[in-house]
Amino acid sequence: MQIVISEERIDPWQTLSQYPAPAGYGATAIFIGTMRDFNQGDDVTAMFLEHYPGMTEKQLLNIVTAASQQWTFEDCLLIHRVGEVKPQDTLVIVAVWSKHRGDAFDASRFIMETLKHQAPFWKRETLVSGEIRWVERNSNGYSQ
Amino acid sequence: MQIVISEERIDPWQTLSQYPAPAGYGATAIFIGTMRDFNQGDDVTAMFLEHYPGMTEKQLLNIVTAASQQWTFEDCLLIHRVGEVKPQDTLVIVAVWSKHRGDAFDASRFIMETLKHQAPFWKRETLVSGEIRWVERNSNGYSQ
Amino acid sequence: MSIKVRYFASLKDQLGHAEAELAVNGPLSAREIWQQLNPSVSLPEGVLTAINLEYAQLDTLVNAGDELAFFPPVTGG
Amino acid sequence: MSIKVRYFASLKDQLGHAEAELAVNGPLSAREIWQQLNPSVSLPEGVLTAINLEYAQLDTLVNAGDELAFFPPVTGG
Repeated sequence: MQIVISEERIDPWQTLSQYPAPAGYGATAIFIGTMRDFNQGDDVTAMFLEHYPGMTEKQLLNIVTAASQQWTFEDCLLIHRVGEVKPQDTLVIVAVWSKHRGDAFDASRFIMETLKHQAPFWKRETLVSGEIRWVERNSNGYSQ
Repeated sequence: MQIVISEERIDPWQTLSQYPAPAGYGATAIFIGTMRDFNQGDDVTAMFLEHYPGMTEKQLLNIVTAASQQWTFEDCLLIHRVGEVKPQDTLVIVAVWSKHRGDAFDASRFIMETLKHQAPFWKRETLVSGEIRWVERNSNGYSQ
Repeated sequence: MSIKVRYFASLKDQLGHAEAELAVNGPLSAREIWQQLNPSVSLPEGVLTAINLEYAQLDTLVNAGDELAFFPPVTGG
Repeated sequence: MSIKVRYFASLKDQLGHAEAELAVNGPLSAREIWQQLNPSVSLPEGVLTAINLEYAQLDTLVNAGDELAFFPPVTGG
């Protein structure tokens, strides 16, 4: 299991190709969150991802541990970007390797949803107008 | 949208890195099915994936179309391997790009589950003992 | 006029061939076609059928020129 | 003996600083600490709080030596 807070740009495919897959898996479920250049009706040119060093790592570990108590999986990789990001940059990767597909699907989604509501990250957007604003709240990804 | 039946080995990361991502997406949900060397208590050394050419393509298109009527997504890539495969080979890739994560999660899982029960593929395993057997039935990935 | 019939996977192995042709004068159900082609083999439980590449029922009528397929539960993915 | 207090994101911008120290004689609730440090700023609705890197309630008691944080709803991912 690996949990990474990255200040550098993330190439998701290179990262995944270099990650040592565990033995005995048959299913891999991956979620990748990518910065869009549009939010709440406005063009966004850049974003800053603030976080709470120390608490972030602890909460991400809590989340993956909770998932591992609910589902059976062989391995999990969780990477989250922080700092200055640009549209098209990868913000988050969750990858879960399991024997059975139901576990990989359920665990990856649980990790992503719980991260969205518990991990101490905050997005500050720079709009094309020059305005800078904090994103106020994450939506619920189950009910969309 | 791209639907591919592949007789060649699939490198999932290279395939995904080369796929042109659609405009405006913020979420990518990917499922990768990989051949295991173990099934129903037996060591499996090789597998042959038979399919029904023509019907396979038609059914996969039906499935992706049904998903696109239920969820909103920007693009979908669906690749399925056929022919002789070996343990650790990629059997299937489903990737869905959407604006919102709920759509990508739901659509990719629906495509995978429906494929498992509707797409005309059949697995024939070769065991370490030399025995050859047809896999009889797919499990339900929602209830695992 | 005839119907082309195809068998897949374990069904093909069981019957020993992948294809058959049945000359017909009018529409027959998929079940009737199986019985005419394989009189000594009862239709396996859980068998699936497709007409012209789309799923069908065993009672669906098949016409001359159609392609009919019989196969076991699918196991892809 | 003191409690270290940290503010994040819009809360930090609103208060104009990221950290504060509060000297204490005994335990205080997170809410009381906010009120002592920011007497003219009412606690924003929906504010979250953590003690020693774990989520806590506004009524949870904070002890000298603890790290207390206040922040708005999280928006990562």
